[in-house]
Amino acid sequence: MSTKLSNAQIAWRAAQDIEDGAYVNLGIGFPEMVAKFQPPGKQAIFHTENGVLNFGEAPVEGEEDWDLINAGKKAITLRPGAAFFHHADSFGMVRGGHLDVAILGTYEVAENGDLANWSTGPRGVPAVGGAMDLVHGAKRVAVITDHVTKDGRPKLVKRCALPLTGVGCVTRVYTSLAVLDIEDERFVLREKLPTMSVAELQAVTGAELVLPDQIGDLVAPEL
Amino acid sequence: MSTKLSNAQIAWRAAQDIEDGAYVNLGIGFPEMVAKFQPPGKQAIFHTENGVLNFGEAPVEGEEDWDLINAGKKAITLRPGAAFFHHADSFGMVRGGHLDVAILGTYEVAENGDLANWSTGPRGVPAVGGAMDLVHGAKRVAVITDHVTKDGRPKLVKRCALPLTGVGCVTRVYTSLAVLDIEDERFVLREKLPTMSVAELQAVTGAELVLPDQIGDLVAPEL
Amino acid sequence: MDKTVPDLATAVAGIEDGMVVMVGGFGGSGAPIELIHALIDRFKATGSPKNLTVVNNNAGNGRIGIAAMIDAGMVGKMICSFPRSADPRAFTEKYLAGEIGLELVPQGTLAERIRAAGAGIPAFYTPASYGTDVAKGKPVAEFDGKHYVQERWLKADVAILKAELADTLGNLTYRKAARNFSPLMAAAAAKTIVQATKIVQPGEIDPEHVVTPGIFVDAIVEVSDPKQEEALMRAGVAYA
Amino acid sequence: MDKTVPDLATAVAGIEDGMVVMVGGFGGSGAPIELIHALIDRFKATGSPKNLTVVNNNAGNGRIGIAAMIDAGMVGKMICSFPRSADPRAFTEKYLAGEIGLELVPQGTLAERIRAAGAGIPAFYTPASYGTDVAKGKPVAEFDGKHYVQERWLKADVAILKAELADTLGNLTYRKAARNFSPLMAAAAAKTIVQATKIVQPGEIDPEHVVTPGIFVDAIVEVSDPKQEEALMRAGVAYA
Repeated sequence: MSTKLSNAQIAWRAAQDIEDGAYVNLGIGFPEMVAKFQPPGKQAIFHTENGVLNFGEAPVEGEEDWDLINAGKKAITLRPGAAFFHHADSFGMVRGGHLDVAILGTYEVAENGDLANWSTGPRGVPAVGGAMDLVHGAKRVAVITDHVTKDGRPKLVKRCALPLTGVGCVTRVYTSLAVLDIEDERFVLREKLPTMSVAELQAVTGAELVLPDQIGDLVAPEL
Repeated sequence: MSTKLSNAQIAWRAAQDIEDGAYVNLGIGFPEMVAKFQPPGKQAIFHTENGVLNFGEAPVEGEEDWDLINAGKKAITLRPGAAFFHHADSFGMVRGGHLDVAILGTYEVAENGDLANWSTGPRGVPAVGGAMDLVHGAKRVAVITDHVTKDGRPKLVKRCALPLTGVGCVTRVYTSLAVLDIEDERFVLREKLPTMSVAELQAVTGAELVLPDQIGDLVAPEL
Repeated sequence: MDKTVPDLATAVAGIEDGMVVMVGGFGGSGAPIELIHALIDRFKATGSPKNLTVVNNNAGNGRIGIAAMIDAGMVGKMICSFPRSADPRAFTEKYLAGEIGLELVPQGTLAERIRAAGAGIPAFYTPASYGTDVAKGKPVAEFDGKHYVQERWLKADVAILKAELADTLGNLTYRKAARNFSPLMAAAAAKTIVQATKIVQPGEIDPEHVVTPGIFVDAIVEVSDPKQEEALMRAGVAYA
Repeated sequence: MDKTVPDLATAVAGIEDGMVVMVGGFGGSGAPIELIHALIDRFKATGSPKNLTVVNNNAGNGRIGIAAMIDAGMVGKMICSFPRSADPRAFTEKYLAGEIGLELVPQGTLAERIRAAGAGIPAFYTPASYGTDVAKGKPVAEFDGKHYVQERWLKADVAILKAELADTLGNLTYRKAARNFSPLMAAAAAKTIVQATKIVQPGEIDPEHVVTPGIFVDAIVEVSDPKQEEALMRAGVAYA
């Protein structure tokens, strides 16, 4: 067994918590992988900010219709029972609390639920897209992320150092090492890799872990 | 010639000022008559608050479809090129300034453009409907009205005594005796019945008339 | 995820005492008569739901629909723009007797408040009602030299609506001007219950023609030959 | 009242220096390429319109469409949510050189500000961006214990849009996800100019299926085989 989950395995784990019939928005990039790992018999309905509900997989290469894309500007297909709508209606769905789950990537997430996933600082061209809306309104805002940065620094922190996307918005975090809920402005450990001790996990986490009586094993299939 | 215009003649006079292709909302009741008197070659497009654009005349009795009604809950028909939309979009058209003309009835209209057409006071069941929205946003808000009440009191006044529908919103008034613009919070006389002197008109008007160099004759066909 | 329910009684089973209930329709156009009457049946059988706050443009007509709810004594308050109709007796009697509450809202403001609730906009500014009695006590603000009234979103616990087509995922179309407030209410209510003239399979409504996407809909019941309120009223029908 | 105009040059003739121009589309989906290129042609021939403020979700891609407008030097400022794309060179170069302005707006706020302009709502509150750098300097307020940012409507002098069908009165449909911002922009602009793949007679679009009612549209030009921006970009096309 690996010492950490791959991105695909993190996405798989997040997918297991999505209920049948849930309305789900997956952030651009890594979170889009979640769609591939829905458990059998559970069929989520996917929303994309640019005005499509109930889209399916990418079309075969060469079969793209570039008027039918997702928020990441990738070509998509429709499932039966899809709907088109304009951008104000689409973000009404987001802000209005109609989505059951939004799953986003992140640079940092803080124990108070603050999220920083849109800007790594003042250099370059700033671009926010739909992130600042998506963090509000979904009944559950989950983050999927490696537990630490490429150079080993914690991504789960006491307070975000990078520019915020939203304040107190994240409710659950799926990482390469653990699953945590954010409750009362603290990280509550729900699952961890069975090969790792709590002390080891705490050492790579930038805020104190709350330890409930029961902590599950984080186990994902080889993918 | 009669000593005053009939309601039909007032409506006819108001209709003469509607441009070809204008988007027009006609208030419930008396203003609905305006639609009948469009000049040849000028075709307005009528809007009703409950979500229809480009409706036509009432259907033949017995042919009504009661899902196809106007704001006064009368059965209507569609013209080619009609559209349905929901109430928020419909009032977006109103408030957003997309209508060229709204023509409303009134209890009182004041020289400062204030309109009172929704309530005759605190007794009974109050009901406002779309009036408080319709007075805002149309490029031109016109009132059609008898010049005086049934018991002879002026309906054109210095300040409204009845509860207001909107503040400073009326731009033109068509009455049974005259046509007036409201400019700089004054009634400017544009046309009057040729049989009536300015002094006679002033005597039945509750605010001072501004008299430009040219005052036209208010003449309507027998209807 | 099939949202259809077997019958009207099941559809309205979750509506509880004291709830805010949005009812689709403008006059008789779009009024979900069968859902309303199923709710009256439940009240008559069980005494519940009572003390409802009902949101609708009007306040009932004749002796059917919302008027019959009022007559039955289920309604504590109306939120509407125009509590008059051809035959407004039901509301008028109770209102003048002080037995029913009224929040009067200009029609465009009513529509926009409901729309705001569905879209997660807690407050907005409108020119409508500025300077009038209806705006008394509301915050005002000036933008670009013009005055506006601040209005709040209007949410509901439940919406009961009439659609033309529904697929089993809850995507809806409406019939002509019966659309009116219903797409707004579908989004503004915590639970949206729809009677549809025909329920079809996903894919049978063109995605370009969906008016209310299924995300806003919780329960659908087929009423294949729905009654039209205005037609009932003109025929002198009383539901009692 | 036929709103059709004979050609693209006529359609864009009224766009003047310094105007705020909304451009439909989200990435390449819905981008009115032929109208944009007609505007570039006019600028190259006459030096006008210049110093435009362009409103779009993005800030151009490759060497076509809005990117080609930026390269041509017609754009003084972008108002957008995501000024990045597969190939954002045109904007990036000018932005880093301080030669073009940027107002960065969260995507849902951008949509709602445009919608508010069309609907006569001068300001509204949204949770988006509260507590972030993007909200700095904006009024905030608390409603029901939660914090919100006040945002203003966003109007334009002109909108240039791509539709699928248009009738001669200006009623529009769109194609798939190419709908995106266009119905909002149609209502928010003082003048709305549309390229439609097909122009039909009034009555040929079902009133139930109209997405943008003609009241929001001023001029329509038929472009029967419109180019798709993403396809052009992937083919490496440059408009110069």
